[in-house]
Amino acid sequence: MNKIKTIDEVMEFIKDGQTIMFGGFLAVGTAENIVDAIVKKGVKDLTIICNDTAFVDKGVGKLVANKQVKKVIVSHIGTNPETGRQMNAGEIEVELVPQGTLAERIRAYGAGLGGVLTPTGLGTVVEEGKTIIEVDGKKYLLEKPLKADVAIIKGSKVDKKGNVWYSKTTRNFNPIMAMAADLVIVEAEEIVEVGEIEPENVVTPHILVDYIVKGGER
Amino acid sequence: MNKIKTIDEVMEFIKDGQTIMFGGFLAVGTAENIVDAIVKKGVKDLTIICNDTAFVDKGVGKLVANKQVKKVIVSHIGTNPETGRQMNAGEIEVELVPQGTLAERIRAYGAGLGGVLTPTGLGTVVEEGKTIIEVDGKKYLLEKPLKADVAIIKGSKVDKKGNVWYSKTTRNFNPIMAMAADLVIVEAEEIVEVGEIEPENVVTPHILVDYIVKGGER
Amino acid sequence: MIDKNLVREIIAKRVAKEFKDGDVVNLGIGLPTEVANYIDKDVEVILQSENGFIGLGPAPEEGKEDKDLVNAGGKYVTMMPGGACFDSAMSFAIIRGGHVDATVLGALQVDEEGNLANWMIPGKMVPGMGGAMDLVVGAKKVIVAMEHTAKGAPKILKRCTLPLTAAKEVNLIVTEMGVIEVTDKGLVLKEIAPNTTVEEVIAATEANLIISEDLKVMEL
Amino acid sequence: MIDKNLVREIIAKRVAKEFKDGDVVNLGIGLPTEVANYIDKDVEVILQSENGFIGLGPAPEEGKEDKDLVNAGGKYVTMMPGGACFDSAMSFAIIRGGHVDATVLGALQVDEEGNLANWMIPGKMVPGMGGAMDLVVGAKKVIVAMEHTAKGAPKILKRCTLPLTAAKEVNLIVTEMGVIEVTDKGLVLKEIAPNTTVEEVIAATEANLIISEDLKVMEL
Repeated sequence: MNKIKTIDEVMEFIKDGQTIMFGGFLAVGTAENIVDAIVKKGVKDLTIICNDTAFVDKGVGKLVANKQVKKVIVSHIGTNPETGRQMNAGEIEVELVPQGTLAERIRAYGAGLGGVLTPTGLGTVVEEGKTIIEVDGKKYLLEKPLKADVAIIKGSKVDKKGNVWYSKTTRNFNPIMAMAADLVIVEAEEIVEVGEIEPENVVTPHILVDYIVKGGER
Repeated sequence: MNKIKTIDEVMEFIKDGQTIMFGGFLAVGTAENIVDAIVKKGVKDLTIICNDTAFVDKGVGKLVANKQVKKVIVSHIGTNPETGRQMNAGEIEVELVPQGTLAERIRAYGAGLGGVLTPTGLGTVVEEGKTIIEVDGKKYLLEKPLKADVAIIKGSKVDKKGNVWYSKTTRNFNPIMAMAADLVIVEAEEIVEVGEIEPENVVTPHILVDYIVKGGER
Repeated sequence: MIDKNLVREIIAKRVAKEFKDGDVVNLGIGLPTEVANYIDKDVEVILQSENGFIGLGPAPEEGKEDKDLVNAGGKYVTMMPGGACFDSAMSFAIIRGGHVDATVLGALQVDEEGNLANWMIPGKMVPGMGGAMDLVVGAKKVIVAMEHTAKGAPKILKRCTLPLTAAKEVNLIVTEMGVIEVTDKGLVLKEIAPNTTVEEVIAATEANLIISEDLKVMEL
Repeated sequence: MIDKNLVREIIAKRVAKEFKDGDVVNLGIGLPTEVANYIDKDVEVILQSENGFIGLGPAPEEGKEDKDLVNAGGKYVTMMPGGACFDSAMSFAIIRGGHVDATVLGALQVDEEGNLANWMIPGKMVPGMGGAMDLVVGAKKVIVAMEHTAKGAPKILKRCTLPLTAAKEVNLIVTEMGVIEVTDKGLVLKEIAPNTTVEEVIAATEANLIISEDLKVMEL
């Protein structure tokens, strides 16, 4: 099974109206080359799940700026004024989720769990419309799993089978997103031979990855 | 802060009646030298949380055989006939938990979550006495977090700050248990200098480890 | 009566044909483990071991055992190139999250609803469920691989009488007598072993069997 | 009126004294980040960065930036020896699970119950809560580090009027005027800045202040 594709080849899987997860924290650890290809392809009405909407000219912020996004599910939009502008103009829907809750909701789907019971957000607007569950006298919010049609991951080293290793703070949401989507595409900064990443040091096992694209450094 | 202690020094933290988590899967990844020291110390009425009760002469099975255990919370006791004998004789309490649920319950405590919603065990004896929660039309068991007074971890390489790296299948429950106890003691097969484990390859970050004991290979 | 070893070989061989290239499979202890010996060489199946890795390989040569590398039965094994290790939470996230294509397990009893009992006999054998409950709930396809009867008594029942491992999760039952699919309408006999008659299968089965209109002979 | 930079320095210096050797601390963006500059050299504090590592070090020299190593504000940073990286789920497991000894954050408003508002002003500023809600709920000790007033208006209120970040989680408020502890009985003024009077602090605070019988002068 050869998982290595060109960016053009994987673009066939990206379609109007999809929900797409993107790894990255303020664009660090985001697959920039794939983002650029999606901008070029011009698909519309995307729902984007990411930590944040990054910057107007960086990371998933480019998709927002190019008006390809109908909804974002993120913990922060403050660094991309275009998200705020579109939100105030009623052009984009913004679901703000506490960062730790966002991570657990994604993990919950990937792990086959029915949801997460978290104390985060209790007594705040985050609890609006949600079920509160009491466990041994303590209250928790029930937060539901999050899934996507496609997860777009950025790996620092990816072996030819699809095992992924992430450099420093590029890891962030990438590993959990690789478990929570129907299709997982990884952009590899470097593609290495099988065996170059020690089994113990693999962070995302290859069985979670469908396609590998060579990205290169940016 | 020097975390390195002798086995005798850490024995002062092990007391009658404690709940202790032990990493290990059929004793692979169990801190055998610390188990031996606990057998020697002879503390009683322990509650042991582990994947299984291993063997009569290996892993936490030695504590069962030595009658130091009043309760085990495990997924399997089949390899240690002494656990079954004591259970049938009413000498030990056995709480059987599906392995994935056991892992998530431990993780939930360590992650500050109120519990886990899992489909595992629905329609079986496992659901007895538990709350069933429906999320978007699907049913899940609410399984509660598990914590311990002490977690006893086995690391293959541990640096002098307490960062831990696990060889192959020795990892199992060790990393999640390191997050779910008031006190965490790691038995190091090898103690290495700070920096020898790459930051990306650390599995258990040093902030979770209280004490390091040199174990040696067995 | 055919030889026990041959029975096991028939079952393992037939189960091995269920997999396609790239499938991630978890094989239970015992007979299911033997399935690995019969997988077609052109088909790369990645074996998941719930104690914490993918890329489970065959037993090592004597003297080459690695004390840190065992399967979920505690036996020394090897790791295939490209294998990857993880902790128990991740291992069962992979299992429960539907990232395992198939699990193969033995059974004490299976029934018409696809209920499975394979983890305890009250008052007699209480080893614990280990990872079985999660595997049966989480794997995309649950294949029961077992002898059709136990000491002559049927194991494929109308309703399981032993405590369940999971409710309504079994998809396929492979025995030395045939291949039975669990459907909404009940159990469908899809394949039958060579030199076996439908009547013999029915006689050895307590559950109602729907005989497939397209009944085939088991390919081995 | 004292200089803005001096105000920030006073606050950061005082907060830095809260930590003991081995503490794991998460510092918010802005003023809280400056606390790191004043931690006693004999005290090793391990900084957690919620984007995924422990061992946050100072900014790199110009030209030595590593594109893969940033803090939660997206700024280039360094990693101390013995640092460790993890994913966002683990990062917030560490935070929510109580493995962080203290978090230091700025505030728009704090109140008598220890409620904190620091993430939005409806109709004006909606950047998102980022990791703040988890940090405030999860850290063992929540320290608000902020200027005592905003353009002369009190920020320490009877009740927060802005949307909360978390309810009843704040433990300590450090401003340029003093140190206030949140207790079951209300806000207790424990320390007061040199050259400041209790009356001045009360005048700049909307909330009721209980004056500690053991009121001390802020050590800087």
